[in-house]
Amino acid sequence: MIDFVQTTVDGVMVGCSYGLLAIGFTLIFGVIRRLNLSYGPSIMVGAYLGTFLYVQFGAGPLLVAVAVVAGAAIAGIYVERLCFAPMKGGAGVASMVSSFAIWMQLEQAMILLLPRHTYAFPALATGAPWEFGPFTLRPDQLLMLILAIATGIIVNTIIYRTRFGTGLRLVTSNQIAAHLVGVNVRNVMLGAFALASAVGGFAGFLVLAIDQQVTPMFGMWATIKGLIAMMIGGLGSVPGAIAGGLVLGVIEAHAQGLVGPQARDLTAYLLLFLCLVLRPGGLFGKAPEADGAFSSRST
Amino acid sequence: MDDHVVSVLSNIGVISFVALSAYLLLLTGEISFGQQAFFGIGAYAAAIATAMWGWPLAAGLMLGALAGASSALLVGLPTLRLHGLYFAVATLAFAEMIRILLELFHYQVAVDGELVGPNGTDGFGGIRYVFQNKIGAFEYMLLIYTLLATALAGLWLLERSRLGVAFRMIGGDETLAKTSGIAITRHRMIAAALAGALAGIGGGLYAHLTTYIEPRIFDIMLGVHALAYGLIGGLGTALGPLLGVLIDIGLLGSTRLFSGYRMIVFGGLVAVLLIFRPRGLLNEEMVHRIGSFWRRVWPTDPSQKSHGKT
Amino acid sequence: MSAEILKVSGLATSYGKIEALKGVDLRVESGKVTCLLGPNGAGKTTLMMTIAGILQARRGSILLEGKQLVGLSPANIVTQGVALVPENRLVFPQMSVRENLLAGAYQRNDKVGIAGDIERMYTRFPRLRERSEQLAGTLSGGEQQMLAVARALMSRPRLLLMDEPSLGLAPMVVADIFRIISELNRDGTSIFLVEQNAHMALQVAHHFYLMEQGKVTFDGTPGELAEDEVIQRAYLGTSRRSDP
Amino acid sequence: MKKTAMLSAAAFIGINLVFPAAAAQNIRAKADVVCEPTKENLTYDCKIKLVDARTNAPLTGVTLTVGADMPSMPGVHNLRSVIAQAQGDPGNYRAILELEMTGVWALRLDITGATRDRVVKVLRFGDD
Repeated sequence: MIDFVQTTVDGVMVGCSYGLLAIGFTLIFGVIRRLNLSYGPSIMVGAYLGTFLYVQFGAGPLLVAVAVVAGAAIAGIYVERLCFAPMKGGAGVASMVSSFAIWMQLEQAMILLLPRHTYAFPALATGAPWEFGPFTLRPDQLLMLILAIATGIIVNTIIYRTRFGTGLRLVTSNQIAAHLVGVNVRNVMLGAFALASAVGGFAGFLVLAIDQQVTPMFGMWATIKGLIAMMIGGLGSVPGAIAGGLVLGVIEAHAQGLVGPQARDLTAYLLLFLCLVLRPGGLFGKAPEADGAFSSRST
Repeated sequence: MDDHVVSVLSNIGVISFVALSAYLLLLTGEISFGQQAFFGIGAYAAAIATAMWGWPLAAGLMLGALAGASSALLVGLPTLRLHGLYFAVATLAFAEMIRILLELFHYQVAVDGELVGPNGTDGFGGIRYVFQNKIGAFEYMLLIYTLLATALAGLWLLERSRLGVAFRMIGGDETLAKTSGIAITRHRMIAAALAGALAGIGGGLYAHLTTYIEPRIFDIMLGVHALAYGLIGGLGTALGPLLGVLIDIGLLGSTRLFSGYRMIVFGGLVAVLLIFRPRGLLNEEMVHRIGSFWRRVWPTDPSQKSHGKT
Repeated sequence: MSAEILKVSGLATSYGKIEALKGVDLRVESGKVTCLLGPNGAGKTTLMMTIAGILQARRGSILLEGKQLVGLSPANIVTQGVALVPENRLVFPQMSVRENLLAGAYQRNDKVGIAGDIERMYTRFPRLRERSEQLAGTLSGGEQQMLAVARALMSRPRLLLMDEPSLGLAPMVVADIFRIISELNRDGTSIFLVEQNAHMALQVAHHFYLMEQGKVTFDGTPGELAEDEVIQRAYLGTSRRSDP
Repeated sequence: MKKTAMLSAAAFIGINLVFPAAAAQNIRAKADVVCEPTKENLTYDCKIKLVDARTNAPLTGVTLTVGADMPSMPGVHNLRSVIAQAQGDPGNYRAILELEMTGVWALRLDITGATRDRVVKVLRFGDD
C-alpha cells in the first residue's frame, strides 16, 4: 500500500511534465490538424543550447531554462515556416514527412554542436529528500510539480484570456470560419508553434533537470512521450493532454515498479494501442470525426 | 565491382523492400509508421530458420515473408476501423511493442560450440548462411535485386489488375469506393498482408546481408524513413520509393559528400522539395508525362490499347 | 444608376489547373440586395471565397468602394467591412452561442459596443438568446444558420456576403431567413446573395446575375425575365444549348 | 560472356538457396576487438584478434576489412570499409576508423581470401 502510494506520487510528478509536452503537441495539432514530428527535436534544440551554455560557460539553471525555452520556440518557428506554412491545404503527408526531414536536420545540427553522447544538465534544486512518515519526496521533484502546474496555469491564461488565445481557439475549432471572422490564421499558426514549442521546451527543461543529463535521444523521447500522452488524453484537447500525461506517468511508474524498465515502455505503448483500438478519441475526447485533414487521400 | 559499391547497392536493395511496403499502404490511403515491425519480424524469422534450424535460405525467406504477412494481418484486424493519424499512431505503437518484445526475446542454441540466436538487446549475430554456402557479396546482391525486380513486377501487375484499381480507389475516396461495391475491409487486409510480406522478405534479406540484427535496428527511425522514401521519390509509381532510397542511401549516405553535415543538407533539401512537389519527384503527373513522351517516341499499335476497356 | 459598393471585373480563380472562375464581371449596388443564381459547379461559392480572400484570385480585380481587395488577407478584408456567411453554416461547434458571437467581433475592441451588438442580435434572433450558453454544434440547422448570420453581423459589415443561406433548411426556416435578409437590407446593409432557391431569391433581390461554368451569362432585374425563364436558364443552362 | 557469368552465378545461388552446403566445411571466425580513441576527434584505433572459433588457432593469410554501421540508423552511416593491417602476432590486425558520431556502432569485420566470413561486433564509442 505504502509502495503503491509512493509510486503513484512519483508517477504524478513525471506525469506533469508529460502533460506539458502533450499540451504543446496538442496545440500544434489543433491548428494544423496534422502531426509535427519535429516537435521533440525542436525541444532538443533548446535543450542543447541550454546544455551548451551550461557546459561552456557554467550558466545557472535560470539562464539555462530561458535558453531552452527560447531555443525551442525559435526551432518551432523554423519548422512552421519550412514544413507547414508553405504547404497548401491537404498536403498532410508531405508536411509530416517534411517535419521528419527537419527532425533529422535539427538532430544532426545539435550533434555537431555537442558531439558527445551524454552531457550533464544543471539540477533544479539540491537537497536531501524530505521524509513524511514512510514516504519520501525529492525537493527538485516537488519544485518541478509546482513549476509544471504554474506553466499549466499560464498556458491556460494565454488560451482563454488573450486575443491570441481566442484566435488560437477559433482556428482550432474551424479554420475557415476563423478566417471569416477576421483572425489572421497564418500569424496564429506561427504563434501556436512558438508557444507550443516553448511550453514543450520548459517541460523538457524540467525533465532534464531531474535526470541531470542529456543525450541525442532526447528529441525522439519528447516526441514519443508527448504523442502518447496526447493520444491517450484525446487529440486536440488541452485538459485531455494533462490527463493523458498524468495517466501515462502513473501507469509507467507502476509498470516499472512491478516488472521493470522494459515493461515501462511496453506498457506505455500497449496503453496507447488499446486506447486507439478501443477508444480512438482518447480517454477524454470524442470519437474522431471523419477528418480528412490527416490522410494521404487528400494530398 | 568495388566491395563498397556492392555493399551500398545491397543496402539500397534491401531497404527498398520496406519502402515499397510503406508505399503499398500509401496507395490505399493509409499512412503506416510501423512497417519496420514486419521488416524486423521477417528478419528474425528468416535468421532463426537458417542459422538455428538449418533451413535453406529460400525457405527462410519464405518464412520471413509469411511471418511478416501474418503479423500484418494480426495487427490489421484491430486497427481496421482506424484511419489517418489514428491508424498511423496505432501502427507505431504496435511496432514499438514488437521492438521491446524482441528486446526481451532470448532463444539460443549451440551451433558449432557457439551460442547462436536472439539474445535480447545484445542482438542476434552469426547469421552466416551466405558465408557458409560461399555465396559471394556480388552474388548475394544479384539475389536481392532479382527478388526486388520480382516484387516490382508483381506490383506493376498489381497496379494494372482489378485489385490494384480497387486499392487506388480506396486510397482516393473510401466512401466512393464503397458505393462502387468494393469490399473495403477485405481489400485493406489484402494490402496489409502484401505490405507485411514485402517487408518480411526485405527483413530476411537484411539479416543475411549484415549477419547481425538487433531490436534497435527496427525502431521508428526506419519506419519513418520508409514512409519518407515514397514521398521523396514520388507516389506515382512503385519506382518512386526506390528513387527515394537511392537518393538517400546511395547519393548522400554512401558518398562522403557532406559527411557530418549530410542530414543538415538532406533534411533541408527534402523539406524544400516537398514544398514544390508534395507528392514527390515521380508524382502522378510526372509519370503521365514520361508515359506520353515514351509513347510518342515509341508509338504502339493503337489496337493494343483496347485491353484497358473491360 | 446608384453607387456601387462592390465591383468585380475580369476575376479568374483556379484550383490547381482547373479554372473555376473564367473572368467574372459584376457589381453590387450600395444598399441593395444583389443575387447570384446558377447551377451547381458554376463557381458561385468560389466567387464568394475569392471575394472573402480565402481563395487567391489569379487575375482580375475586386473593388470595395474603389479599394482593391485582391491580395488582402481574409482578416484584412473583414476589417474593410466585408463579412461572409459561408455555405454549410460554418460555426465554431465546440463553443457556445455567445462565444460564437464574440468571435464575430474578433477584430473589434469596443467592449461596450460589442455587448450592445450581442444584445441586438438576441433581439433580432430570439432563439439565440434562449440557446446562449449551448454549444453551437448542438443547434439545429436553422439555428446554426441564424448564428452564422448573427456572427457575420457582429463585425458590423457594410457588405454582407451570403452563400446559400437556405440550403438544407425546412421551408418555414427558409422564409424566416429571407425575412431577416429583407430586414437587414432595410436597415442599410448591402447584401450579395448566392442562392439555389430562385423563387425566394427573386422576391428579395433588386438585381440578379446568372452564372454558368465560371462566367456571368445574364444580368437583370427580377421583373425583366419571367421567373420560370430564370429558373430554366439558371439550372438547366441555355448558353451551350446550340453546341453540337 | 557476361551473360554466362551472370547465369552461372544465378544458378549457383539457386542451388545454394535450396540445398545448403554442410556447415562443417567452413572455418568459423571469431574476433576480439578493442578500440582506443586517438588524438583525432572521432577517430579510433582498433586492435583485432582473429581466431578459428573451433580450434582457437589464429586466422592468418586472410584479408580483413572493417566497416561500421549504426544499428539505430540502418544504412544511414554506411562508412567506407578500411583494410586492416596484420600486426604483431599471427591473427592480430589493426585498423583506424573514422566515425561520424559517438554512440553504439556495429563493426563489420569482413574476412576474405583463404576463407570468407563476416563477424559483427557491437561496440560503444565515446565517453561513456
